[in-house]
Amino acid sequence: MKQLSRRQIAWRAAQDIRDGAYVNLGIGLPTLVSDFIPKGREVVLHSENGILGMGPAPEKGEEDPDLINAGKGLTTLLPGGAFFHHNDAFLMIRGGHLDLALLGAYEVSEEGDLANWTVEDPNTPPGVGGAMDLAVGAREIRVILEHNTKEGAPRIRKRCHYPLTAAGVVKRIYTNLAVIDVTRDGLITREMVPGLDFAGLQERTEARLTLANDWRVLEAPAA
Amino acid sequence: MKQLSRRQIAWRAAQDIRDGAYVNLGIGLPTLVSDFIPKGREVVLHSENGILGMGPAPEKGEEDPDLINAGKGLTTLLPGGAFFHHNDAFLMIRGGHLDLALLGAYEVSEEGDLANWTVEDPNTPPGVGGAMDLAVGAREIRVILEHNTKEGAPRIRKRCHYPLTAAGVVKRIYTNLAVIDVTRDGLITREMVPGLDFAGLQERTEARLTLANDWRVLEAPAA
Amino acid sequence: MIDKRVKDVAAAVAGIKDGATLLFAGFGAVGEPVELIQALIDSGVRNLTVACNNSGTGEVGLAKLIKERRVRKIICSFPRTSDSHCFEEAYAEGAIELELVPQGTLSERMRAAGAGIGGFYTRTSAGTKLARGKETRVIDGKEYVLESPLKADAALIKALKADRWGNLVYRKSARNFNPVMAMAADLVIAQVKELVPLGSLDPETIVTPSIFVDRIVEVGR
Amino acid sequence: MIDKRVKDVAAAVAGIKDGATLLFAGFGAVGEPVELIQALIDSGVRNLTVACNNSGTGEVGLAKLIKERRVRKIICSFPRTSDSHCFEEAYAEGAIELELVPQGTLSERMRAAGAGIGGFYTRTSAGTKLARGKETRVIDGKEYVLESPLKADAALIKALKADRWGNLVYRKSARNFNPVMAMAADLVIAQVKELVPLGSLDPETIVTPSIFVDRIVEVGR
Repeated sequence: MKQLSRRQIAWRAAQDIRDGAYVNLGIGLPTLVSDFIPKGREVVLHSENGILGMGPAPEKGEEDPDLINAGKGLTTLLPGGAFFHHNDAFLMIRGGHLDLALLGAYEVSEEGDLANWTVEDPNTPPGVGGAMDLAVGAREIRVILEHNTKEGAPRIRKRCHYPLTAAGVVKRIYTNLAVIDVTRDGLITREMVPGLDFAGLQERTEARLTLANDWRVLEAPAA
Repeated sequence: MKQLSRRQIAWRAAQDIRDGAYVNLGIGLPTLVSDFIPKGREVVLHSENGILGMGPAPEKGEEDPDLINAGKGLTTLLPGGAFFHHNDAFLMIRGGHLDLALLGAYEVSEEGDLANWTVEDPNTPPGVGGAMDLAVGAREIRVILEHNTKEGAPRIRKRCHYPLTAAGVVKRIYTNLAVIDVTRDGLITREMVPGLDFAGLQERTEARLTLANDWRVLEAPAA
Repeated sequence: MIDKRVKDVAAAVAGIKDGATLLFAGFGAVGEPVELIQALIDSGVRNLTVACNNSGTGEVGLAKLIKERRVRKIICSFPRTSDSHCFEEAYAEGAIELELVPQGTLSERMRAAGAGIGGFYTRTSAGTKLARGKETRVIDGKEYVLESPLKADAALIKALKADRWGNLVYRKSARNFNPVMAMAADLVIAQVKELVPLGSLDPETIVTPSIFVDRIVEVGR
Repeated sequence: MIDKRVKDVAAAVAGIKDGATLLFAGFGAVGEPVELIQALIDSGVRNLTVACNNSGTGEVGLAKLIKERRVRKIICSFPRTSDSHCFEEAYAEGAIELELVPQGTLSERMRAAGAGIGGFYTRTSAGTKLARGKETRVIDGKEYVLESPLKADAALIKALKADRWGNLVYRKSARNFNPVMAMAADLVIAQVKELVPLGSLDPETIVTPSIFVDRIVEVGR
């Protein structure tokens, strides 16, 4: 079985972003997606802290401490970019102005419920950030996650066991093993990595999956 | 009896505006107030259409069609002024950021109720503009009006006969005859024009007035 | 590539349908997208609901659209201006419905639509005729009125400059309702005096970021 | 004459009392008014409620204020950052109360306070643990949560430049929460890198108009 690396999952998610889209990339794994947007597509990246038109990480010597992304890493601004305040940044999010938010997740349910803000560890304070705003606000929510936990537990579940970020919002799931759509007819597997059969994928997934008739092999260039 | 002219009422109202105040002047008579702000006081005038720091009407040849006040007359901007959008202009109003709004009125009641948006003439469509926002939003509402209608009817009434703009908001009333405060103890007359006695003022007023012990003569320079 | 420029005003208003709800920017004639409204008139569209602060001036723009009886209903704060005879005639004839909304509430209802706010409580109009039939609530001892978002099918706006992404800057008090209307409609169409190259607008001073804008047309004034 | 300049940071924070509710701007350390917060620490004030997006970084500013156990309660969206050990220690000890609020709701609650909005309905957090105990309402078939304004006694903010009236401009993503916090407090105190003469800021590009600002202090960074 040829699982995707984290960067390869990001590559796969990037292929689906259309030219001209306004997109928010969640912190963590989704942030990597910006490295793989296909050449020739102009995509405008939004950041909760008041940026549209984020560029790549700065070259050495070009770092500006006043220019950071939502994950608080240094970033840059493309020509056409703009700065605005936090309230307008969330107006854009909540008001349905973003075409797409690509978020990380702890779990997704077969109904498209998203759990990505707390694992309820009594030893660490919870943090929600902009997750709940993005989850209800962007026109489309896609999620990037490892198919299973380090211990092998499924992350795509009948019902989320962690507290929800929002109910019924996820439309597509990218994992290291598959691309899965959340539809009214349940979870439809669109792509699987080579060497994995559908029974094997189902075994690693708590929610019931369906295999699309036109399913394809999920392969990504080395990344 | 030495009644004040419209410009003299405006002069009187202007004397009470403190240095540093942020003020909205309603359209019509209140707009004249800006001509009489005492020298040495820096007052920042706000306009509903997105201006802080309005200056006087433009000199000939300096008119800019893109720079108008709430009454849609040409205006100017002082150094320190700023432009913003309508929504922020009303955020300032409704959020209690203005120190004072000086408004025109058809009627004021002894409770400080304000009626200044419609006389319910079936032949003309009503218009409210920003009157209701100003009436509830500014930290203090003062009103400028002719003491009586052309027909001699009182405008300071027990209860407003015209539809209300807001209830219980007016704190001070400037008329061609008097300066009257709206207090929890009722309407207190602070100033009267020369040649008018209190009985004469009460006769021209529907609501019951009290005369302040320290009442003064209301005189204004020729204006 | 993102390129929101269209070749003329007719292309800019293409697709607006009979019965649509529209936002027209401007305060009086200042900031009013007259050329776009003229294109709308030329398109033949009718039975419109228009939200605009005023009701048109003279016989151009919104006034002309009303004169031609293409506006079923107007949502505004102040229909009477120095030269609003087109509206007044239609109103006297009963040919146009008027929803009178306080100016701040009008603007806030648009912002709510743009910001994903389902409703908000304002003290404006509490206890007045304009609050009749509306739900109220006492908050901290004061009465508030519940107001709903005002969302539109399209907004016609006017700006000074735009780039091909649709970033906009305005001029002086011609900014007025333009930025908030740009937030509140499914289709946002901006007429601008001047198109400028991408990257030539200072990112610190862009007033309407490109995400709000769908089409741009240069009209030279 | 309007002159909101004060001579130093101690004068800037004078009058803030024990038990006050405060807003601290910034996103992580960017845009955080560190010098003003240090002056607040030096003033000895305690038992504070602080609303801030994060919970302080390292051992300066908000982090130090928390380390000294002067913050009774924090209202924030994301208390954990790469270096938030001061908060984490206080939290583990039970020495600080945490009210966790989604970032957009946090910002919108402040705007509501600044805009005279008594409450608003948002879909954010509907059906989640963070909406527990909150009033909800179904609008157009979707569940919304009623949220209240978040008003403060004072806001500590940071800008790039100011004039003596208090007009402010910011730099890049250091703008973040600053403009909305400037709307939401009774006393708004801004530290700025540079004071400039009145009239030298372009009126088209002022981000926070002077009406929102009460005191300004130049800190040179």
